[in-house]
Amino acid sequence: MSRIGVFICHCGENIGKTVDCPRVAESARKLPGVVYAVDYRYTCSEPGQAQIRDAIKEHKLTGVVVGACSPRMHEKTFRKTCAAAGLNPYLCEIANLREQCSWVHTDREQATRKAIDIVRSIVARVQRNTPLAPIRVPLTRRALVIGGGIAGIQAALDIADGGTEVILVERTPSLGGHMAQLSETFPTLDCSQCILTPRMVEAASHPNIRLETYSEVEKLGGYVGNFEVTIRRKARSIDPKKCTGCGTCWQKCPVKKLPSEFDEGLGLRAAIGIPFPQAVPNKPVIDRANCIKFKNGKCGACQKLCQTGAVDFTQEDEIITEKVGAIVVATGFQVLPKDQLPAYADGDHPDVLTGLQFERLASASGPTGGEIRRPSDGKEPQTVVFVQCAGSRDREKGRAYCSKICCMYTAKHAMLYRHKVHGGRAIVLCMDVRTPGKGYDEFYRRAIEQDGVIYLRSRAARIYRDNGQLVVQAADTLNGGERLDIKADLVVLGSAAIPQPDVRTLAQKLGVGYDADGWLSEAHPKLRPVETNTAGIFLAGACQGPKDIPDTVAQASAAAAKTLALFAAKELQRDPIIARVNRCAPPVFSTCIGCFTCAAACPYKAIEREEIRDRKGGLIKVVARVNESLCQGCGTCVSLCRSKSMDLDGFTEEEVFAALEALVE
Amino acid sequence: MSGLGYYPGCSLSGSASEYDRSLRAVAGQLGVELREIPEWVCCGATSAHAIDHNAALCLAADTLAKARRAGLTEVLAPCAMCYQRLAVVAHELKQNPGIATALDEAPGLENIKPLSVLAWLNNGVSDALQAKVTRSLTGLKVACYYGCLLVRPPKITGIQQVEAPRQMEQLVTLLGGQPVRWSMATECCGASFALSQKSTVLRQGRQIYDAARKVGADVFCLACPMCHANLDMRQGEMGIPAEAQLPVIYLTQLIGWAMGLDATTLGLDKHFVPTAGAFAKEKS
Amino acid sequence: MSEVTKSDGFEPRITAFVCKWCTYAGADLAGTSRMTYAPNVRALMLPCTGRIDVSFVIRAFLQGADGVIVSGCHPGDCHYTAGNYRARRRWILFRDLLDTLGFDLRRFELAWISAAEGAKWVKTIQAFTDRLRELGPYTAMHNLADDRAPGIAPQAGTDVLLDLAQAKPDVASVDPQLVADIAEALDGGKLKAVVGWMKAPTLNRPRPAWFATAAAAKEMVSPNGTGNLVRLLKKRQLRALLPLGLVARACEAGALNVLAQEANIDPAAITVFTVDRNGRYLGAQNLPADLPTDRPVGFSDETLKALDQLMAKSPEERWTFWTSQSAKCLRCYACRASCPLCTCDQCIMDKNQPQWFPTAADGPGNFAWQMIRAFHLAGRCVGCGACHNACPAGIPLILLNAAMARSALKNFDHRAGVDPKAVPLQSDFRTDDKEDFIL
Amino acid sequence: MTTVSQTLANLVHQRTGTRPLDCYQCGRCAAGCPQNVPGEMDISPTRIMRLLQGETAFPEKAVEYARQALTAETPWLCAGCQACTTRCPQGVDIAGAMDVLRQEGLKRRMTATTKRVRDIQALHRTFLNSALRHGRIHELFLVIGYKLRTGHLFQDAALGPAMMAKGKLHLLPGKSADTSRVKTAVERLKTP
Repeated sequence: MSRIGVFICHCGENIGKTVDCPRVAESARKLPGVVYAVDYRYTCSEPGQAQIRDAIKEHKLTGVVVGACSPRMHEKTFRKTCAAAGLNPYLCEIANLREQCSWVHTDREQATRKAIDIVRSIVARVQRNTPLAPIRVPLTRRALVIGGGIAGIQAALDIADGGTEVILVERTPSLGGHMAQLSETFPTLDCSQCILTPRMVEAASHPNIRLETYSEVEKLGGYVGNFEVTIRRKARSIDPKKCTGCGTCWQKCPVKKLPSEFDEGLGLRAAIGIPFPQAVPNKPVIDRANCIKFKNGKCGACQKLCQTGAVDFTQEDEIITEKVGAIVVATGFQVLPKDQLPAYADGDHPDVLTGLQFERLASASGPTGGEIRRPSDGKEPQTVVFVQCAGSRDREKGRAYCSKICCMYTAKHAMLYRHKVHGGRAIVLCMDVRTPGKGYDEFYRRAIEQDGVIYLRSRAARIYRDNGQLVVQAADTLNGGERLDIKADLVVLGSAAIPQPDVRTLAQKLGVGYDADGWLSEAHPKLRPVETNTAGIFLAGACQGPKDIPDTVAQASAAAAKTLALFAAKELQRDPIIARVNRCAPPVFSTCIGCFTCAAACPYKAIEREEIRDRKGGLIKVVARVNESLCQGCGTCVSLCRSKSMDLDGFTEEEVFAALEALVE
Repeated sequence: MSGLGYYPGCSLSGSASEYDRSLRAVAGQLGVELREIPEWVCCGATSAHAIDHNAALCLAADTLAKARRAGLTEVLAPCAMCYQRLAVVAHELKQNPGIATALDEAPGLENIKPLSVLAWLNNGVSDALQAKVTRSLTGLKVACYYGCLLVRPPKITGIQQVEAPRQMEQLVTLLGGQPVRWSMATECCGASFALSQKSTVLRQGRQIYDAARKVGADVFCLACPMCHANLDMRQGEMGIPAEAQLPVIYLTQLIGWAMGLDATTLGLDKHFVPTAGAFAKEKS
Repeated sequence: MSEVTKSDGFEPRITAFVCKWCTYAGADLAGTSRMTYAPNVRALMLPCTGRIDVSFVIRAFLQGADGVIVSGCHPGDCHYTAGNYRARRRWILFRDLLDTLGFDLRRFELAWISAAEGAKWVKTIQAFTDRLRELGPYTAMHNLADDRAPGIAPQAGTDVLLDLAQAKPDVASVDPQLVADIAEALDGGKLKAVVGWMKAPTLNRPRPAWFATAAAAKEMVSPNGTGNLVRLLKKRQLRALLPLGLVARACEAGALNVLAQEANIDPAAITVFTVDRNGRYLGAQNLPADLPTDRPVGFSDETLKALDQLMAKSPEERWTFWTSQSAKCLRCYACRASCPLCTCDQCIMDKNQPQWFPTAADGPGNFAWQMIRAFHLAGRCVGCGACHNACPAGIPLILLNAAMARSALKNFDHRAGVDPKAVPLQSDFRTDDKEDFIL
Repeated sequence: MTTVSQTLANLVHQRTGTRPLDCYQCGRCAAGCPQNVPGEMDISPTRIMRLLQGETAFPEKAVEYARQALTAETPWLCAGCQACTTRCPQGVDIAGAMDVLRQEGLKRRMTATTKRVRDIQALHRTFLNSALRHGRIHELFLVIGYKLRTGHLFQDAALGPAMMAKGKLHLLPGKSADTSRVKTAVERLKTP
């Protein structure tokens, strides 16, 4: 027989004024299973708590009901009180007599009757409660960072500095990401590579960081604290241990006229080589699709000329698996390819550049050495039109969202152009200029006031070729919408930031959500901006949404802090409100028939297959099993289970039934 | 097979009779039976929708209803304006079943599918067409002029490549012609302003002409009677000397010529700007 | 009841099931903002609307609630990502079931109430209480709940007449090609047994049987019996005889697809000998078995017509019809036993910890059973009518199943038994699932 | 003064399914409009959209904004080429809105009254009357009707004979078609 204690709190006047607390306590005392019931002025005060502790010991209570404020207020307090007196905290329940009774009703008689009903219901429930213990999960203190751009580099460095081992996976041959491609950075105009490359080198040489460049995540298993990741190391065709990065191979490679990805197609590269001079690691990769040796077996010049014998045409992809406890996803973004904007010179004009192409054009390390020359004929453009919102804020044909970074980089582009071509005309077509950020608006104003950039409030309707001349159709919306057809020598698009084209595949591998556009979803837009809905996986940088460098770095550090906080615990502990599949004596084992209706509905993929076998290993039946580490305790599976073989600790069928039944006197 | 519904519309029965003739000739070559919708009425373009919303809807819906009664499910409307009006009303019928009700029509009228000449030639019969080409247009530089309503708006026409359509170019290439890349392919010709606001038509027409001329086009190819009228009849008024004028040829005429049909059958003699020169160049 | 009945008028008893993260917090906010509302509601907190079972609602009504409200986070705001989307599907189906039964839908309220919407909680509860005060006690339900006398005959003049007799087919001869194919498969050792039909020993009726040899297969008759052969797969003896063949009409093929969908059978271990509705043999195939898709699988035109007839009646008439029908129920569970898809080892009706519904053949017990049965088959039932034909009391059970299938088709474009790879109807959701009743 | 029972913006929404309120004034319609050039439209399409927004946003000025939109020449000079509708990033059917402005302008007897607008209206009226009466348009009759309405008797005088010579203009009307159902339907739709 259970021995329940009931403690009715007056909360000063808050409950006592509307609810007759002594009468509630008295009626509780008469309930079956209740051995002690009392009302008190402030149960949450120290003497009030002492009263509970004393009663637990004195009356050997097997359950406690506190009639007080909302459980959202003091459930934790009272459960701690019970634990201090040796009662399992999950045997304490709160009857909400304040927020949902005394405060919302005025008639004392009716409120008191409602309070009596609530207490009766909770008393019945507590009698069915079972002791629960927090779930403990072991932990691998090792992190995986996916993506070697500035976000991944920053996160890896911060985690490594915190004393934890990090594996940094990058799918291209070098660290650096988009930031390595940029010319100068707003709002300070410092050179991007100058501030980035030291960090790349630092990451490569950090004792706690292991680089896996030219590698991709293939598969992810496990759960928070205990992930198992499969990584594919793509064949470089170079033995990195032997290679010294001398550069002979790419200087001698006969295939030299391939469009350089790093230069966004504006420059050329060889079939072997590093993407850019400061690449980390400084080890080349053979582009097998274009290498003559791989195409027809001839050539092999690089191998013949390599003094250390590092070139290995027979190398194959390698698959490795690693155990990690947390993951930071920092896979970044792309800019919208111009062929997706056919209204702008059919999307294929050489003198219409994406924002990233202009970065390469303006970069001192770029194909023109930083001189502004138009790709079609190498001439210096005298009029450059910068077209903002190229693909952004266009819900009909593009993307509805604002790409956030374009206003600033366009101001920077126009400014750089004016610095380099003094007599040139820079016209920016914009809708609204969005410059929230430290020093950002000042930067944009400077473009106009000091550098003479012309801003025209218009969206370009169309860009067309007129006998070799580019014409941008615009209208001055601040001047009644008068049409202006601007003859341009070069057009630079404020290209939209878009998610990596294959991000959905990665997200599905990781079990991370993404929105309709393909940006990875944070767990809560305000309060949990770096977590994902999958415990132990965090987000950094533009994979979550367009971001500039300061925001990216801040989020990367935040993700690192989250990772280190996770690793600070000895082991992981979780609230034991989780679902369970029942077990019973053989030959039944469980009433579960393994229909997996539950598994299909579980948002956390927490339901697994369990095979029950006899001693000889013969299969008896297949049932569902809940992975304690993954289950978050929503209970959707319980409702879907037709045989009710599934139950939810803390909200069991018995508990709910008892609470419901006891509502009727 | 029930044959293809055919809606010539007013222009093809009048000033654009050569479009009608050449289209029928081409269809005949392709073995496609055209079944003219009995008692078809004017689609209302371009005036009805401008001044009377309901009249515009009812006129076009009535034609769809007549097509259905004749047992037709697809209606080829060669005139770009007719096509667009029919497509608009087919779209509108989905949202607003009241139109069918007002016409005492059973629901489901929206399932009658209007077909543009481009959709017909590109999807249905392009293989058959290639087989019939006997006279290649080698060397003929063609400015494919879509105008407005053949492709726009994409919600109605279902054509996604609305800024840089290539369907007509594909057909011209199929015939051995050489489509040029030019800037005015989907710009407006001024449409019905030919009568009421002529300055528009002359200005737009001149721009279109200049753009085609600059890239070295020999002829215009198009599929809209209004565009044809504006470009073919008024090059003189645009101030273009006779020797520099560009022939304006219907897509079906071009196809018919490539199939070996003679100029009279195709109505090539009915144009203001003489067409013989263009084809003479091709012959040599 | 007496506790809340005031002398000056009727005070309804309202049970609320609310989620912890949104509505419970919203109700708390109403308190901290010192708003006031009628004291009739008693709220039970659950972690998520996904946890709120139809049993809770049925039980609340059977134990005397005059109204029940279910409330949780707005779509898109679920603390657990999508529990509320699945709940929404559940309530769309369940309300259609209640409607079929002639339940008074004004007494079952649903609302999305966020943690910030204290005012919406107050408004919703107050409006619901006012409506129930107007409606008065839910006498029809209370009468049913109090009806502890089993086996009441239908009250004269209250029964709705439906053209829906139980089928009683005669034995017919079988397509010889079917027998030949089966004999070949058995002889060649490709299959260990084939489930089909033979003549019942004493009656001129087809009876399910399984054939393990080519010789035995000569006894096979045309597959036009009233049961569903797939039911036999519940038998352990038969499960030991894989790989297995099965003579399948559309409903059997559909049921096999559902079993495959629920991991109940290994599709590779089953060969389906498909026959059309005239008994013509169409050939052997593996799962997924092809099915007609023009209407809810298997339901006959007569069934759908009878359902239309029923739904044309007023809710009160439907209620009277179903309560009188359900009163005839003997709780023999022939419906359960004959159903190919009632696959649970332990039925929830036999579970006694807790015991949600009476096990006795009384008013509330019978009614709850029929609701639970229909609901557990929602999105699964292939309309074979085995339950209907098996019922010794002649209750038109198929109508409830057909109502659920129609709801699944109308609301979710879902057809049971079509795609073994599909996510089960109630496990699945779409963010744009449509309903027009949730506040 | 006209009593406005329904805003123009609402009518546009009803007839096109898109809302002028969605417009964010980017100017793309104005930039690509062939008629938004000096000497043609008096108000840019972008500004027309803004007027329709103002009509809803500022009820105290609704009548004035509606008047400005209706009495502009712009709707009448719109060629209906659909470039604006096609390119609008917010999916507003601007060309459809121009239709609504023309239709409402005539209904409320509130349109621009310049000569060229009257010419354009005359053509539309002649055309629609002809279509509804005969079922099909006979081009010569259309031209004659238009000329009689406007008094432009000698415009394009040389073109007519030339067209006739090419067989492009027929003296006799072709077949006509029955439009009684259409006319009934239009009447029915008028009074919902």
